[in-house]
Amino acid sequence: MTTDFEPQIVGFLCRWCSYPGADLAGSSRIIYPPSLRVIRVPCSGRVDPLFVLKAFQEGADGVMVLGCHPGDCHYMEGNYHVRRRYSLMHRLLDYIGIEEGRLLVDWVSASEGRRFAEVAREFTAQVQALGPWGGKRIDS
Amino acid sequence: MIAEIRAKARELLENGQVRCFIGYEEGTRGRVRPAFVYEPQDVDRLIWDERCTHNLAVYLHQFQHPLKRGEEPPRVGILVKPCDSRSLNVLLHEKQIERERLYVIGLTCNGVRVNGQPQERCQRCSERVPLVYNLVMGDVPKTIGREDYADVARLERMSPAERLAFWTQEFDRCIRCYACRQACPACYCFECVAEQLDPPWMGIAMDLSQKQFFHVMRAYHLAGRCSGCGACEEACPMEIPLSLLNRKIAKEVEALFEYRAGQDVETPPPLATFKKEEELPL
Amino acid sequence: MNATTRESLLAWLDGLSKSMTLIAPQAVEEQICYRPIAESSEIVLDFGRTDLPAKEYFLPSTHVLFSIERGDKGVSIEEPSLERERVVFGLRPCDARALRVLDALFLEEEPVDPYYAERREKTTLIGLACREMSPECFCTSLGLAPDDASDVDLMLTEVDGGYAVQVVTEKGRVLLGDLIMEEWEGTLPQVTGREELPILEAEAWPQHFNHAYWAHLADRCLSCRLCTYLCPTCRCFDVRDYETPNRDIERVCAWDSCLAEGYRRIAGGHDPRPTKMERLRNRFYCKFCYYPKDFGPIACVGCGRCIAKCPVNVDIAEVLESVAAL
Amino acid sequence: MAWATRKDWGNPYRPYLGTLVGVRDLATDIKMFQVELDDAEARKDFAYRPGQFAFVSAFGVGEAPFGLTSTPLRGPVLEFAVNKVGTVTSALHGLGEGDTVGVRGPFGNWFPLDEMKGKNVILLGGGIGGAPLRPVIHTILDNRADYGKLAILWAARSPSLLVFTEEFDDWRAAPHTELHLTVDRGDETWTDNVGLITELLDQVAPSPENAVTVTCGPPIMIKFTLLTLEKLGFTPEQMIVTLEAKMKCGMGKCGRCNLGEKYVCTDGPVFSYVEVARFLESF
Repeated sequence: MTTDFEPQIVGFLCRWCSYPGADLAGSSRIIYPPSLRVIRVPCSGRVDPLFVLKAFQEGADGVMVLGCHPGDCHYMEGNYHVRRRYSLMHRLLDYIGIEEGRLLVDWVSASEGRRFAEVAREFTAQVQALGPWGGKRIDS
Repeated sequence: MIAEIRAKARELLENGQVRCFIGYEEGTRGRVRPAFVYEPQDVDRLIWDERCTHNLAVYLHQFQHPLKRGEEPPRVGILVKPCDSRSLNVLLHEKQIERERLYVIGLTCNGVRVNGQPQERCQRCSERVPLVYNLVMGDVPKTIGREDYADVARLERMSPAERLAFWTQEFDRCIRCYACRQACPACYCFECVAEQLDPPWMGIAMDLSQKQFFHVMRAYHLAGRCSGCGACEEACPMEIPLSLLNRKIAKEVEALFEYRAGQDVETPPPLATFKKEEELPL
Repeated sequence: MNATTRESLLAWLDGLSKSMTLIAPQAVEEQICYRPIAESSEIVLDFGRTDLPAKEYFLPSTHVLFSIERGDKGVSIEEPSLERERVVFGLRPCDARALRVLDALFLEEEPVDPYYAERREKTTLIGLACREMSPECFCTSLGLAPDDASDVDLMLTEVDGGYAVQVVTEKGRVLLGDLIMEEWEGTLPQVTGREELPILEAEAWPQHFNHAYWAHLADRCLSCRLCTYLCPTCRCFDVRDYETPNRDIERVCAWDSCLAEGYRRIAGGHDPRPTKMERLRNRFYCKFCYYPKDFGPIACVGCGRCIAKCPVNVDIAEVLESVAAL
Repeated sequence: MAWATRKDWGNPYRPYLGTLVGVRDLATDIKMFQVELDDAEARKDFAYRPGQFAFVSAFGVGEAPFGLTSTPLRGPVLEFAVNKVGTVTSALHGLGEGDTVGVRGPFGNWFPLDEMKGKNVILLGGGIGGAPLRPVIHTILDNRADYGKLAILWAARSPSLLVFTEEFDDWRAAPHTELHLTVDRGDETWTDNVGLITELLDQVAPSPENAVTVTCGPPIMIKFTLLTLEKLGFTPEQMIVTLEAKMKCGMGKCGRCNLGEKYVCTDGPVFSYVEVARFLESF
């Protein structure tokens, strides 16, 4: 695949765990690809699957929804709902042609700076392999 | 069967148990259409045969408000086939309608026909007796269908690029007339995402990405709520295979959460609840 | 009169599509719609009536009124324009008359709509007479005929061995160019009409405005937009701005429907037509009472598309008969 | 067409570009926008009369119709009173002086100021409904001798929603001019009338003798005001109203603002009660 393709990835990061995790990765100078556009949300449970669909429609090549590990949610059950919503949304998106590899839902705690960079790097490579999606492409 | 339906409807209207009886009547050009009978002497307009495909539960929303100001919301009689009864269960489960204001006549069903063609969804249908009713009519059909989601599987076997091409071509034909949404009993939002200005989810343009967003959004919003009644597909003027979308959701909801829409009014809906220890493929 | 064969007709159309955008009926899944054509083999010649009217090419479902560039020297407005001339082939007389109905509002009423005017002016219409009336058609009740050639530039009528060609306007004659034709003496086939529907004239409609019939009719209406989007003479539109990916702004004009819930709701919530009965009634009054009073022609051409596709059988022919009998 | 004050339309969907030369608060959630059209030619073309309206564009969101609250003879600056209720109005409220807006028009017919000459004029403004009446007041004050007594009845839901409060003193000071204020709900500083405009109308009880009334406000207010005027002996010819409706073009094309076969944008927005009574639909 063209390696010079710089994927645009939208990341919904929950402010209690994955956002501080990303901060930690930054402050401890861990390198991870710049393809991520971060949107801070109060909880991964706040991420309406329509946000993901809208992100793809507006031209994202990949979307990440990162929350606290199940059981650690600051609001107790946000990520439990995320599991249900996105296990379903994943299959629906794949069914209409947005490949499964373009959506990642994962858990990163505030102390896992290294793991965040790892997740970001892996997912960027995965999206890079899939090539550009660019929602508007569906129009051309 | 039609004689008993008419007799019961006349009785309900005469003793004032219902203000209006919703059924089917002969339309023009050999077509059948929903009928609204307010007077006992008009019950003879009611008919019942294989052409009665419409899901009448969609009309219950308009009877939630009093017909005249100051009156009680009207009590209504309604005919339901098994798939319509599932829609009714969804509406009852979501507290949209009070059960005691409905007199439900359930009709066993051997499958309906559109323009004389038997419907695939009926050949696959395993519930031939309605799930909710005050009174049930008709003998239980022997032939029971089996749900195998073959049509959905055919699409799943395609590659993502092929599926994208398939849906792009289908959504391209959509003219955003919203007949699918308006015919669907589960779509009763006061202001649909498609028309919301704040946040502006969608624009007014008739371009492909807007139409794709609308149909995928609507399919997702039917998770655990679509009773598979086929009203959307039969209303679509552009003959877009919408049930392929909704049945994929129904199949996944059943596989992931063992939940089928409209079975009862107690089991918590799949996306409104969770099990802490459940493992779900993300 | 002259006639041409099917082969030379298609060859001629291929020639046209080199310099103009050729729009003709094409099979799309199981439906027939007017679509831009790459080569004439894609054109469908034997069909009853297209599923969608040709309205899309004169009042597009979406078009940009202008775009606003916010440069450093402030704001500038750019208006788009049609690059290529176009030819619409296979237009049925009812769709052609529908354009004449829309002309009464968009061209003959001040101010002229420049977008519609440009599309009308840069398009040549080639009609194709109907062989017989589809079940839902009632164009003869509107003073139209299945072989009426008055609203097109060129009229083709299927005859044995090919198509009779009638030149109707100068614009059509110019387009003929090198179409191979030869003399043809035969008489055009007669299309059997249908007994006419009783249509009240505009002044007689107001008296039935508050009749209970409308509430009875609207009970089953789903309040969707299907009949207005399929209708060749419905012309309501919505206008809004949207930002393009490169941060310019486009003022987009798109179809709208008077049946849509909230069509008349103003910010703050007041809605003069809150119920679907009022909205459905307005559709029939607009066509048979308001439009004729305000702009002249009846805004219906009897194409029957709304009859064929309404999910709950709100049948305009039945409505006309019922209203006439009120 | 009644509104043919402008001859050459060119592209009637294309707004003139204008710059906001003044933005100030009139009342809670209501701002006064003063727009000067950039192009001199446009300023000349934009000859309007009191009662007409124009579409103001908040580029990026859309455009919406607003009654012109400025008076043509008092200068080239166009003034609009904008109540923040929807997407376009909220976008406008986000703009400041120096920003660019679009103005399209003028549309609609206008107040029959010539026929009103020599008569007593009664103006009934409900909330922001006072905006289209302001140019009538200014025209009368500028040509005071041409008109009889002027009674201004100004109402609002609460004192903070009364518009043009800073001009009340000029209006009171003008010869043969009375200003009556009322609010649905007063507050601790409010000393004037409390109650609906219809109650104020009964109290003021202007004489229908050689008089004409102009009413503008929320639809419910117009309906009841007209009933009260009828009770006070005013004939339909003496009752002028200016209506609002959802509009998308302003020139009868988009099919959006019809009341029966009348279009609010081209046959109105100014109607006499004679016409309103014959509308098939209520506004």
